[in-house]
Amino acid sequence: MNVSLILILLLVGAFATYISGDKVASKVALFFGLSALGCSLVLLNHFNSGENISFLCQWINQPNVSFALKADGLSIAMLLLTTALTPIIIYTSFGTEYKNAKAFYSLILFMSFAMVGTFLAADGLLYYIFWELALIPIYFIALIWGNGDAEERKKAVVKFFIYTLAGSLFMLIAFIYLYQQAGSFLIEDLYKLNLSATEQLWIFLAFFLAYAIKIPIIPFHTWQANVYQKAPAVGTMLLSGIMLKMGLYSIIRWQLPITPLAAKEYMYIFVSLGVAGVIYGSIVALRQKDLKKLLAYSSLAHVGLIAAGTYTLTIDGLRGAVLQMIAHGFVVVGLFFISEIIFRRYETRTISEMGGIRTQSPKFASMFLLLVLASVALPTTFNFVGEFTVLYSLSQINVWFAFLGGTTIILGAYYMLKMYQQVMLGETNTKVFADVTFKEGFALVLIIGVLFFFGMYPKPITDLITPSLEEILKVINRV
Amino acid sequence: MNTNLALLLLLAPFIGFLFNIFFGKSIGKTASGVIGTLMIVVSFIVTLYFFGAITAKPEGIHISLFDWIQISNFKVDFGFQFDQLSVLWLLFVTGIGSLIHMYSISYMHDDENMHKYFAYLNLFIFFMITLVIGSNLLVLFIGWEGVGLCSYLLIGFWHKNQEFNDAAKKAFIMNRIGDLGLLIGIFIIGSLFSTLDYATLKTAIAGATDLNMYWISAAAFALFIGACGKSAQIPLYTWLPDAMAGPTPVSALIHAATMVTAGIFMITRLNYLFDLAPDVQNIIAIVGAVTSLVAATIALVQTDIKKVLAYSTVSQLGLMFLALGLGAYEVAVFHVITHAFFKACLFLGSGSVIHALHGEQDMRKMGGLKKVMTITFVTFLISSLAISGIPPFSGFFSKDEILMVAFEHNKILWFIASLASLMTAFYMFRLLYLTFFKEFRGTAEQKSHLHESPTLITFPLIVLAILATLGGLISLPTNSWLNEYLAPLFTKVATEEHHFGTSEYMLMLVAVIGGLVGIGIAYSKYIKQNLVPEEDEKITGFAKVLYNKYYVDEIYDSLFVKSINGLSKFFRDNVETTLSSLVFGLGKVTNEIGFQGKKLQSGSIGFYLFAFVLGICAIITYLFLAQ
Amino acid sequence: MSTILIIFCVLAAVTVLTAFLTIFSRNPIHSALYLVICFFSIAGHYLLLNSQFLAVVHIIVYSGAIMILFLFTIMLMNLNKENEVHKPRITRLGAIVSFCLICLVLLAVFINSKPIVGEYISTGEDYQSIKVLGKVLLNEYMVPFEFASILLLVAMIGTVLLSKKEKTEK
Amino acid sequence: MNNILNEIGIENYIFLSVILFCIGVFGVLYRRNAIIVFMSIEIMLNAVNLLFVAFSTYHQDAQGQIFVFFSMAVAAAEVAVGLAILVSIFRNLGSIDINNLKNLKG
Repeated sequence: MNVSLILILLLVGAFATYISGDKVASKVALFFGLSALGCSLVLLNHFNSGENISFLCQWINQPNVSFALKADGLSIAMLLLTTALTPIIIYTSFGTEYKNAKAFYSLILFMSFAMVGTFLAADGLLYYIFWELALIPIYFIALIWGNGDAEERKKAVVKFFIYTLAGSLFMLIAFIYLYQQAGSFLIEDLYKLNLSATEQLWIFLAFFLAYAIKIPIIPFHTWQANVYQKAPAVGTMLLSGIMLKMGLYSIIRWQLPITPLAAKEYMYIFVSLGVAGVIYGSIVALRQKDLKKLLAYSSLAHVGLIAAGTYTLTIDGLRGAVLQMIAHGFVVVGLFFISEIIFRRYETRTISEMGGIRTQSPKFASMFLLLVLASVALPTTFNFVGEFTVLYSLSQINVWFAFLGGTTIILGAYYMLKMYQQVMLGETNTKVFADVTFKEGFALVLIIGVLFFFGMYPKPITDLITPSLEEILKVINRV
Repeated sequence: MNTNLALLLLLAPFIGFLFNIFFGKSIGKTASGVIGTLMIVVSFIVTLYFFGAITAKPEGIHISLFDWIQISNFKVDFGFQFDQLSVLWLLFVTGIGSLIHMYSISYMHDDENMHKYFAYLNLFIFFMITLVIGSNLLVLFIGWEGVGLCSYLLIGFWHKNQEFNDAAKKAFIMNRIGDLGLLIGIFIIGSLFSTLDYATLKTAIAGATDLNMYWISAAAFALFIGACGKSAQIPLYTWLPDAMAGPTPVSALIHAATMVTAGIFMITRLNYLFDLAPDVQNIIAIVGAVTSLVAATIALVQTDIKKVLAYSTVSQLGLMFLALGLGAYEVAVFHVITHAFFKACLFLGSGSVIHALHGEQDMRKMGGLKKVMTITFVTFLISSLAISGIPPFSGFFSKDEILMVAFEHNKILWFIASLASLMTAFYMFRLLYLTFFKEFRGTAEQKSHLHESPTLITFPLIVLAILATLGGLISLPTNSWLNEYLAPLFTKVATEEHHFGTSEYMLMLVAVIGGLVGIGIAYSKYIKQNLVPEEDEKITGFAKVLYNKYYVDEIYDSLFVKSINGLSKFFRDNVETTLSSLVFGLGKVTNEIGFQGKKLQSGSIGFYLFAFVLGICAIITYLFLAQ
Repeated sequence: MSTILIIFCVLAAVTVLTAFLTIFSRNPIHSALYLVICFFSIAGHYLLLNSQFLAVVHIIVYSGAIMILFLFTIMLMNLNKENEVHKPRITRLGAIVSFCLICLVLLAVFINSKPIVGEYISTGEDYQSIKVLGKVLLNEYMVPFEFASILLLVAMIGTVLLSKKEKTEK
Repeated sequence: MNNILNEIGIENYIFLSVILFCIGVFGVLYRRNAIIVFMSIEIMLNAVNLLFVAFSTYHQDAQGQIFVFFSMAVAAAEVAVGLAILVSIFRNLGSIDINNLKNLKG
């Protein structure tokens, strides 16, 4: 039993969903999403018992490309994040009718497939293929099922597509160069390379461009808010919940170990960029009129912090970043789902048109508040564990980084509570707001449950990822 | 056994919270209130057990539940530590908490969301207990943020009113500014000592030979910022008066007796750290003294009964910080305890008044309640005497000790503190006279409804008044039980035995006279001259500045809130669009290049041939001549 | 100056001159005729180089077949009028500049890689009689030779197809 | 005449064929009449052929001449097809001015 099973399962799921027809497509997709989750849990079990669940076979002889899927703790953690969020995301869409549902759900599963592939791939070219493959479904999801004016949507989505694609091409160049040096795309061989400082810098920058656009790190974030706003809720969740984690994961897996010299030399610059993203994102989020845009900027702030954590090159930074990635994935999916729930009832995402919802729907208000609190990293939520660890690592570099990055807990509280106040509180709204349905509530409770459980007891995840992160850190510190 | 009991202590309020959240509405208001109260009483009883256990075992009890967060150079476990300090705090948190819960059953009975109120209150107690019994700084931080959250929830309890929501938000954010300081302090301590555990930290500091004083001072200062946020010191005090938007029992519990003392708790907890940073201690002392004076001056002219009490709280907290800064931790703790008694009593008394007047909080519309609300009046009087530092009430002892310590260290600080306590006596009695004496100034309709509050409200008042009277006994100047009890906590030998000479008695006398003078001025103004504070518009001169709280809110607003919002607008409208157009600009450049390049493809064969020939020339030159 | 060199110089002068005239003549017929002379002079060069067979083939193919083809085409199109519009001055200037440029470049290249003439020693071996050429062509270059015939066949078919009038003009 | 190159020198042939080639290039660029352009191409081809033969003699190797044969075959085919194309262009457009041929415009 090895990890390729999940890839096959998701791919088969995507086809099966497409064949099954519009009526049952959502259920079929959910079934396959859940079975992928089950499968990854089984794999986790196998992994914990010390079994080798990696997969390796030669794919193309010339150039030397292997179909290599490596499963270490880090990959499995990201795999679990993806396979756990996919069914949740599919489940959240049950309240909304989508045209041509079979294609829609099929694309979701296909995207999940590509993202899982990205997290598992241990061969540069294979990884690159999965990386680009993930872009295609989200492009169609956002373009076809998105909301708002079709022309504007097209503009935003195409910008996103070309922008990320252009960034990735630099990564491809870097891989080609690395291949010339190493004669193989296998990650172990790339780790072994001894590149000069200049080479490393260029490769580092090429990788950085790809990742900075994907994550996004300022100033490469301009696609984000618009696409989040235009994409359908499911698309936004996929994008923010999982896809941007691809970039962060890749920093840890590919960029840092391959170019450690450059990473060390220019650490301050990149940590500063991340921290600047925290402040900038938070401040811009303050004055957003659109709920989804606000959440987009809050996401920008959070991933900025995560990126800063990864670039510290300390075990705390990496571990905190991974923890925060997982936590942020859940929280952001929950928050976008909240905005979708409001949209289902009020047909609007403009914050000023909301207000006074809490009196009408106490359950919804409580869940929303819990998610807001998780987002501002209240202790006992998973986000706190991540954020604390990341901030601690920043303080190890320089206390001022921790201070500046830490402004997120002030500014984050400011914009989130302001938003909560404007959306939920105040005089009872004249428009009726039905409280959450069972399905909606169930999805939210699941997310909240995960956040609080791991907030109190993050040990399983920490134990899972730490050995592999230490391994990577060893590679980084080889020079 | 201890573990289970500790869990019971901690989880009883949490269960109350869950129960009230999920079933509170269906079981009815009284039942949800009773359950909420009972849970706190359970915690109180368990606390009594621990009090006994600690008395028998002075070195404290450590309980570790599980590993929580792992950091490279240390692990943070989720553990508890019971020692003299935490038990002391637990006692009054759960004790006063129970009383206030009881009080709330009656006070909040008209509110439709009473079950939520009790849920939040229980949650608050849960977090407060976490804060107090945590065995390391991070568990303290859970409680620290948690109480901030509950404070947010309870200040904004009437969430239909956006002003209340603003106040709640402000409280949360200002607290978070402090929290950042605390976090940074935690980071520094973590990297310096590789532990966040109090006990380990203490031994590490005691055993260390070459400490990095610079970073220790930095850590102490950062922690102090955290304390400032939670305990409403300059410059982060403005949230506390606004927090009075919440229900009055909440103000009594959270914003007077318990949560705001968390900063003092934390500094006392880490006394061994602060002892190493005398500069920071000086800052603490000065900030405390200045806060106490500034808040007292503002309180002089306020007309909202709760605002007066709020500023008085800030002022008293300032005195406690003064004591902390001077290294007299046990004195600060002593004042925390007595202050909890009399300030809770005052707030609850004011709540009783407000309850009777159906929500009226303006003192100018009160008066003459003495006859109707006897119990409230008597308890209020006792507490006012206590806060004014009149013997033999508890406040006298604690305040006097602070003044004495201040006098020993620095005469200026002593003078400021004395001035503040003089003012305290004045504004408290101004409050008392305006509220309870003379004729009723409200509407006739209100007058017809005036009544003494029910037993559920008066009982806590009586208990607290008794405590406010007798609380001083725990630390008499000559024979201090408290100091002995707390002694194991402190590395420094507790302040050298006071050999009570004439100077000490003189000081005491001065303090008492000061208090009496304050009361006297209030008496002459509001009883003899029968003055009533003027309407808002008529206030002029310095009084206006005071009435508007030195315009600090406005200054903060324009300095921070406006600027950050302006920055946000600038970023949103300018920077974002510029960045966006830069990216689009790249696209446009590509487009333009393509467009221009298209012109080359003119279709003219002659032109192609030229290009061809030139190209060949170039290639040949490169291949054969360039080398 | 030996006779051979004189002959060479004369031939070369004729070649270059007629080539120029080919290009500068207004009338295409004249151009074609000059080109014929040019080809003859090149055949003369071949003779000078002692490759008689090639010279003969050259005359047959170029001066005979190709030039006749040209002439027929010109006459077919009735192009013997001097109706050509002058190219714009810039084009002519460009053409001259390119001419100079490519001249310069090519000459530079050849001068750079000039072989050492002194090494030329005639071995007297027969390498260009019809017999030898035939052997080489039909042994070593058998396959290309056949391909050349296929090429010619294809060209023939193509030409026929291209010049056939399309029927779909109704 | 076996020692012809001793007297003339290979350089002269090189110069000659370079000049001839350049004249061809010049013709291609200079003229708009497609027929003349074709002729210029023939001149270029011949310039190359000449060089082949000269070097064939220089190396005393028949291969150069063989190549000339092939290039002649190709030239013949090219001219045949090219002229056929010209004829059909002329039929359609009524002129063989290459400036009229702008279908390649992008």
